[in-house]
Amino acid sequence: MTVNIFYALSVVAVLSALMVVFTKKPVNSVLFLIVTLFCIAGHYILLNAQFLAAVHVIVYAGAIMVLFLYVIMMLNLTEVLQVNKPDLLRIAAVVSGGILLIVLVGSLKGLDTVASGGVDSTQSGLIERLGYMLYRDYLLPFELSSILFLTAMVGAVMIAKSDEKIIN
Amino acid sequence: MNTLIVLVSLGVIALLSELLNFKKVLFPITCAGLVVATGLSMYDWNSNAYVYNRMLYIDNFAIVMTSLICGLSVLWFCFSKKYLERDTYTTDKFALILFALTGAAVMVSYNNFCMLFLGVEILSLSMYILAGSDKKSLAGNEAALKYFIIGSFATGFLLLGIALIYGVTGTFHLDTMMMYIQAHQTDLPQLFKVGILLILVAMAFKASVVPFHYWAPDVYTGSPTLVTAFMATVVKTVAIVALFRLFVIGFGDAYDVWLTPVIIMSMLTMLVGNLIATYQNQVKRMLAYSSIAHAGYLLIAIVAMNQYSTGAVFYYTMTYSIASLLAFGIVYLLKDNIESVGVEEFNGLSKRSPFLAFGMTVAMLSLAGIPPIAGFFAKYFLFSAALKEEYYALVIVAIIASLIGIYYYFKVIIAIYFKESKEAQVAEVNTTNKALIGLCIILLIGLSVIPEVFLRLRF
Amino acid sequence: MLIILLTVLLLVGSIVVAAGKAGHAKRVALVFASAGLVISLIMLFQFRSGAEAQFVTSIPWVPSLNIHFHLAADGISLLLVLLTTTLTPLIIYSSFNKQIARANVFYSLILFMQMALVGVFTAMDGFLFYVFWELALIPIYFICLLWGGDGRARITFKFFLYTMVGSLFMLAALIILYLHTPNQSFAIDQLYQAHNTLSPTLQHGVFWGLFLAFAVKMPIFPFHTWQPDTYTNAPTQGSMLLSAIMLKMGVYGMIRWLLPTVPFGMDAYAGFAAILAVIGIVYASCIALAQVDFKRLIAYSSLAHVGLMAAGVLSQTEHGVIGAVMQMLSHGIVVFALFFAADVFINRTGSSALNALGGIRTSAPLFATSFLIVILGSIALPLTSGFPGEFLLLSGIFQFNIILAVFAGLTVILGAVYMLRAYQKACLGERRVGAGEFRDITGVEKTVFVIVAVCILALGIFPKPILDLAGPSVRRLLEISSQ
Amino acid sequence: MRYLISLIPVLPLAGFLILAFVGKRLNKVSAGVIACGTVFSAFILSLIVFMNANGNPTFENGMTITLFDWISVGSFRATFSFLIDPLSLVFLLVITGVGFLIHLYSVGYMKEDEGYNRYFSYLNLFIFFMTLLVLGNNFLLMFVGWEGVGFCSYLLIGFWFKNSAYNDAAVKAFVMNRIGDLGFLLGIILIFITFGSIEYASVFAQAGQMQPGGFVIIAITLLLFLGAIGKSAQIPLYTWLPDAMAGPTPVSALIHAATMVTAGIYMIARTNILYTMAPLTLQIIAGIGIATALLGATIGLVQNDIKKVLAYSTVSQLGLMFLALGVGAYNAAVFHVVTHAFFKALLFLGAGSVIHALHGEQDIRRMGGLRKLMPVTWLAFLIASIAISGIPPFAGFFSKDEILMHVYASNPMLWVLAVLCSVLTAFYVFRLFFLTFSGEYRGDPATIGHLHKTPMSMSGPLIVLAVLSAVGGLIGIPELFSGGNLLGQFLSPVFGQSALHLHLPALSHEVEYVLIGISVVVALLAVLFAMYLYAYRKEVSVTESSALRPVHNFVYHKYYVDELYQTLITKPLQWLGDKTYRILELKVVDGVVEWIGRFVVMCGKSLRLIQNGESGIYLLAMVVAIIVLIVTANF
Amino acid sequence: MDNLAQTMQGIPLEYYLWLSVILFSIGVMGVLLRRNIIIVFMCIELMLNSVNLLLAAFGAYRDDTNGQVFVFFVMAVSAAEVAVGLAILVMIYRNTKSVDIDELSKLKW
Repeated sequence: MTVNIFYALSVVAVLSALMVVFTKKPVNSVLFLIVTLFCIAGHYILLNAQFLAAVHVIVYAGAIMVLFLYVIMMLNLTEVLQVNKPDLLRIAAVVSGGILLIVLVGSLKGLDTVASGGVDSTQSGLIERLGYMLYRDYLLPFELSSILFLTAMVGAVMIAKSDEKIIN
Repeated sequence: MNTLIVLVSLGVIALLSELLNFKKVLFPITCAGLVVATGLSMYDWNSNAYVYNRMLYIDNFAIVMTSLICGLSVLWFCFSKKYLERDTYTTDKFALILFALTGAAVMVSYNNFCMLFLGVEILSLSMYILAGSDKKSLAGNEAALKYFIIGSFATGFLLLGIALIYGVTGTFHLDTMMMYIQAHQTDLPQLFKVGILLILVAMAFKASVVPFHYWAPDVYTGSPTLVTAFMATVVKTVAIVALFRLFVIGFGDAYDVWLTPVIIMSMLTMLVGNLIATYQNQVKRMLAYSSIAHAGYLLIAIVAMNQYSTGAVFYYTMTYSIASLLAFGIVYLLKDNIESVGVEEFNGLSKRSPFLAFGMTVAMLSLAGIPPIAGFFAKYFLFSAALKEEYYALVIVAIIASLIGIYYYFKVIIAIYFKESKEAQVAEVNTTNKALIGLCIILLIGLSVIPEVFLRLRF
Repeated sequence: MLIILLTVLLLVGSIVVAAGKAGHAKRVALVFASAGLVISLIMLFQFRSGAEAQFVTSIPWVPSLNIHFHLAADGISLLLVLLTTTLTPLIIYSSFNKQIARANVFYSLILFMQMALVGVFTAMDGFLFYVFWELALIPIYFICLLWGGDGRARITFKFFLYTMVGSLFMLAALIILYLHTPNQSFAIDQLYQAHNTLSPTLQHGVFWGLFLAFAVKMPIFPFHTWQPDTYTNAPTQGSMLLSAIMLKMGVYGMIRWLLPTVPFGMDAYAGFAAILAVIGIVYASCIALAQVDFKRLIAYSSLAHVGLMAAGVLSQTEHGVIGAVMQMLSHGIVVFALFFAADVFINRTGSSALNALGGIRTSAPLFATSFLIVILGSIALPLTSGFPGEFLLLSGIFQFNIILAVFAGLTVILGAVYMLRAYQKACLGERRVGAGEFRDITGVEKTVFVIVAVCILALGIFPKPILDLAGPSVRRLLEISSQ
Repeated sequence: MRYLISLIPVLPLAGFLILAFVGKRLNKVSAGVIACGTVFSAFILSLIVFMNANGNPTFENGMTITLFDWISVGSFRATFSFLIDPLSLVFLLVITGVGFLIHLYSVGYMKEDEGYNRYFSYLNLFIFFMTLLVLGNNFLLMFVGWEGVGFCSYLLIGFWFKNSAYNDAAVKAFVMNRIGDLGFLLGIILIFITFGSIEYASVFAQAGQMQPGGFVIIAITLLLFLGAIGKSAQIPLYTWLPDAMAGPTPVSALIHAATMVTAGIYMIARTNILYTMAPLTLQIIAGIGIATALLGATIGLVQNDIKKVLAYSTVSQLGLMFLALGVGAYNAAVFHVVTHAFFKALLFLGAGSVIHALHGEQDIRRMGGLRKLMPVTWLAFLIASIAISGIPPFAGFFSKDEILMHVYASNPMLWVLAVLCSVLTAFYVFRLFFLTFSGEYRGDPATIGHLHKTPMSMSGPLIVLAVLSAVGGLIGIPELFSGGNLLGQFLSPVFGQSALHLHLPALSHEVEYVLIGISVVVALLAVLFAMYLYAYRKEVSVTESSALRPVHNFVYHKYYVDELYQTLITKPLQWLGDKTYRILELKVVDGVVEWIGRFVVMCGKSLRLIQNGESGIYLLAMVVAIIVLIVTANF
Repeated sequence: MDNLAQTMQGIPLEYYLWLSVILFSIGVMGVLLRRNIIIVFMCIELMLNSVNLLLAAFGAYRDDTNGQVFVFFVMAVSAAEVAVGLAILVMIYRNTKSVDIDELSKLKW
């Protein structure tokens, strides 16, 4: 059962990921990306990381993708049609993407060293453990990510603001 | 570790100063704060401690590097005071630089990939923004965009590498990883090797190592001169140190995997950087290629990885940064124009402003590695580190590259002293800047008199 | 202690002159340079004959790498210091007739260069040697760049880069030696022991690294192509510094830093290097035959002479090395005077092209006579300074390889051909129509020429003190190398 | 005594220094007095030394006076020391004696010249170096004098420096000498390497113990002989000597006839023991000597310049001396040096008077009939001509005879050639004599009216030399004529060691008489033939006869040797220099350097094109790099 | 709760690895292929997400929470990046009225 779900989610994820790359309109890309993201969320659930799945959906689908859509709408990019790169480059892009895939897959051996932990103690995805870890072991990164956001916020405001209206 | 707090607080203070209206005193506060941060970081000397749940490892090397970047930032701020206070967003720029420094401080003392990742991102985000901080400039826009796209692309690879390594070792801590490597020295899984290489790639990107350097010339050229200066000095230093740290306290024993690629990258970087620079007529772009080349030299220290290496990296980054800062500073003083500063701007500088001319000469000589300027000692330490480990081919390539390097550094010197200037106007320099340039010159010459002090720092 | 005093004095002089007014610069510079001469003369009198280095000053500089600020002088060093301190005041004095733009910088650079040269000749620490070596390059580069002739930027840059090629490889070679010393030290005695643990292959590498640096500096064929252009193009004082003193850095370097350090390297390649040097002699002499510009002629003759010195040093014989020392002094004086003569030509006629001269003897007998003495020194007529050196050099090379000596000996013939022909073209024959009267030398020029002529003859007739001074040191170096 | 000996070279040096430094302020009289006085004093000193030396055993073995150490390195030691022994004394007397006479002669000859003081300073310097050459007690000091006289010769040949041809001749002389000097120098080095010393005493002592004919000794002697070839104008380095006639005539007399050019003979005589040990070298010397003698004599037959004839005569006579050396007759060679100095100097001085009188005319075709106008010169010239022709009892007869004897003893074929040479000599000298003095004047009548008078200072030396030429042979009258051969006995200590090894075959008196008879008769015949041909000629055509024209031309142009050297050596050298510079230096050696530079810049230029500004390309390149990295690391 | 147990029995870890790598490669391909800056951004997001998935899978199969915690930070970073990136995009659009990545290739050589 779950295996089938896995396959289904994977197929959809890959297909819609491809559509992200290949659709002409940016809006469609965004929508396909959202589909992919949902599929990934599904995988998280399969992996017993429900909290992660929830956060994932909220952050990505709820925030990031909305941001994308917002920008597209704001700049009125819906009508912008795809301008293709030169054919040679496009072929090169696809080929190198493919080769990268092959190379990575081919070289990703040695998974046997990954210990398959006890099947019973599947507690890793629980909120309790997550929270405990995040606020104790990962306190510093956690705080630092606030700096990160502060940076992004200050920066985004500074850059995206239109200067014309501001006269000191 | 207290340094981090100080830096963050300074950033926040900078943001608050806009609201609370003490923008005027922000500059002294920042400088003072940075000095305090330097002092605080020195306070932990010889502690060699893991802090914050082994997120950071404060060894002496981390401490001196933290102090170095704080010190460099003070110099940078002094050079940039006018630039920062010139138009709007003064406080934002202060804050961004200070946050970037926070990221930098993390990157030089991380013990956990999480910290590396966050540090890189904080630093990079600030830089993306600062690169485009001159919003009207198309070059600036392009620089910001290129930097951003290529940077986040590299981040993807960094993450993939981290993930793969995590998959094999089950940890993000470097020290644990080291134990893992020691235990599996002979049979490292391929997954792990690929992970190391991908992280190497991502860090090489940050340090603008060939063949992942493409962004650097364009971004350096497009960004405002002083932002470029910051990138070429603090950011470059931090990237190299982060890479160095990765191999010193993390993957050192897995040298089978990374040694050959790093050697080849080092050679390529030195050669390509210097070669392309010979043909540049824009000073900023030339310095960009020069900074690429210097990354190549620094990789030699990683390759050699012996008792000389840490000292060599520290001394090299210090002298390189001071010289670069001086060069960029003079370029800025001469012509505050981000689009292009041709070498011909320096024509006849020796007559227009002997002081600037002398400063630029010292900077160029230092970058070219000509005694008795400190840059030479830096190169010397690197070469001796590599020769100690018998990397003769590497040293020969480095020598050839240095010779090529002399070619373009001297192009500037020749312009300064030999070419006639079209405009006869005297280049005015105010006292503060004079003092600053003087300080840099003294540092560059002084450091060569007392390299002992720095070698004594046992890391 | 005296050496330190000397270097500090010159450094201070350099700063004082730079900071002072341009108008006073030459006098102040002359005072400092003369003071340097006095100090070195005191050194000469205090010197106790023997092989060991004296006037030792050794201050730890980078103790953790065993780098010392170690200055000392044995016989060879002392002689070269004397050469430097004698010629520099002369060089400064020789410019007294000239109006030099930005004179304070000019003389400051000369003094700085002198300081560096003294350092090169007295450094007893490999690293320090290298630093001084490079330090000497910078002022001369700027002297040539700022006060040179047309196309100087390109030419001086070529010179600089070429020299750097050599010196960077020398740096690498020195580091390799350093890493193989018993105590990881740059002290010269330690470096002399490095070969014990150095593999033959590595010794070959070190040999070429060091040789390249010295070969470029001297220069030895085929690393010489920077030289004629630079000599021709540099301001006269620059050419003097380059050829009279700086060139000796290469020969000196070979004697002190190449000969005793890598015995295997010497065994394997000294012959080959000597062949290069000898090829250079014949090659440069042939080219000198075809030169029409006097400065360029000096350049090529200098190339030939220095080839002989190099071959002598590479012969690793007592005669060869002492001959090289002797010849360094002689060549220093002679080539200085030759350039000064070229300067006289240029002052009078605006060019140093031989075809534009002729018949100078008629109106300037004093100059012609002095010039002839200088030329005799150059072609090593007995009883002039060139002869003892040349004889010993040939003897040394002969002991090393007879065929090489025969070819090296061609310099005796060819040197006479091109030098006398130059003399003939410049001074003899009829004065060229429309060339105007050639004023005889007076004042400064006369003084300089008299001093030079006296030196040339004195060294030729009484070379013994010099040979005695250099002898023990040379023997010691050869002993070390033959261990 | 020691001081006196040291003074011999010092006096001319002092003269030189005085003339060089204060020459400008001195008038011609005082300059002449200083110059002649110093040389005369030196001559007197030499005489005093000679008086003391005769029969004094310390002198016979050589007496050394050390002044100071010159060059000493390790075991190598070259001192400034003088050696007085019979050989050096003989030469010293000739040099200072003839030198003084020529100085005296010059006072008159150079009177009108503006470079009068300069001339005498050079001449004094020459005497200094010449005495140094013969006095030195080691090879290096001899070399000092050797090069020094060469240099003075350079100065004096080019004395009239405004004339380019003269300067060319001067340079040619110096350079050709230098070629020989290189051999000499290398020889000295080889001597040092072989014997560990360069002092005569020590070298000769060791050489006497050596195996004759060894490779090293042959090499040494050949190298030294190369020096002699250059200095003494032997084949193939003789061409400078005729050109050297560009100098003032007294200079030709002193340097290029009497003294300097015989330095080569001195050197070989001095090192006779070395040569004795190298029979092969001796044979080579004999061969070159006779070849040069014939060559010089034949060229001398057809030259028309009075000084050129004498110059080739000198070449020829020097060849004869080398022939003597080559057959081991060192004694005879030295003897001939002495007599040759007398009569050749006389010939030159006589020629000088003629030239002086005729306002610089040197072509004998435009002379003639001067006997009445210049009787003293005529007589002197006649005596000298007889002497050089080897007609008894004049000086040349005895010395030449001694040589011929030894040559015959060694190889009769050589003797035939030598006699042929002496016949030729007699012929060309008398051709010269008759064309100059007999018949009628053929030159510009204007000149003959204003003939320069020969002053006393010029005729005096002529007379003295004429006397010497006439009776000079008495110092070496051979046993045959119941003479004691004074010179031979005097010199015997010097050649004693060689004599032990050489074993010269002795000729019976009958054979000697026959040989002398033959040589004297053929010489007389030659004189008569010359008289018949030239004595009463009114016109002298350029060519002798049509049948002989090509041969004549060939000989007249000195066998085209100068041209040959020009094409084979000088031109190619010039060409080589030019091409080396233009092609090898500029295009190849420097070209490579420049090319490397350009290559680097080109690399920079093309490499930067990768950086084409498009992010897409950058990213693609990065991905490719990553792929390559992973692939190479894993597979 | 049994999801995981079942998954781990049925689906080898390799599958997740492959899936992540496929998504990552598609992301890379997209970045290389498209000229529209927004889509390039999205492709980068795709790359990051694929890594997230990999991290989560490793964490789960190792029964280690670290992996998931790391995913949170990656999310944070990608959110910040998107913010900055889009800000840059807006700025550029304002200046050039274009979102074509290749329009901006003035800085070169």
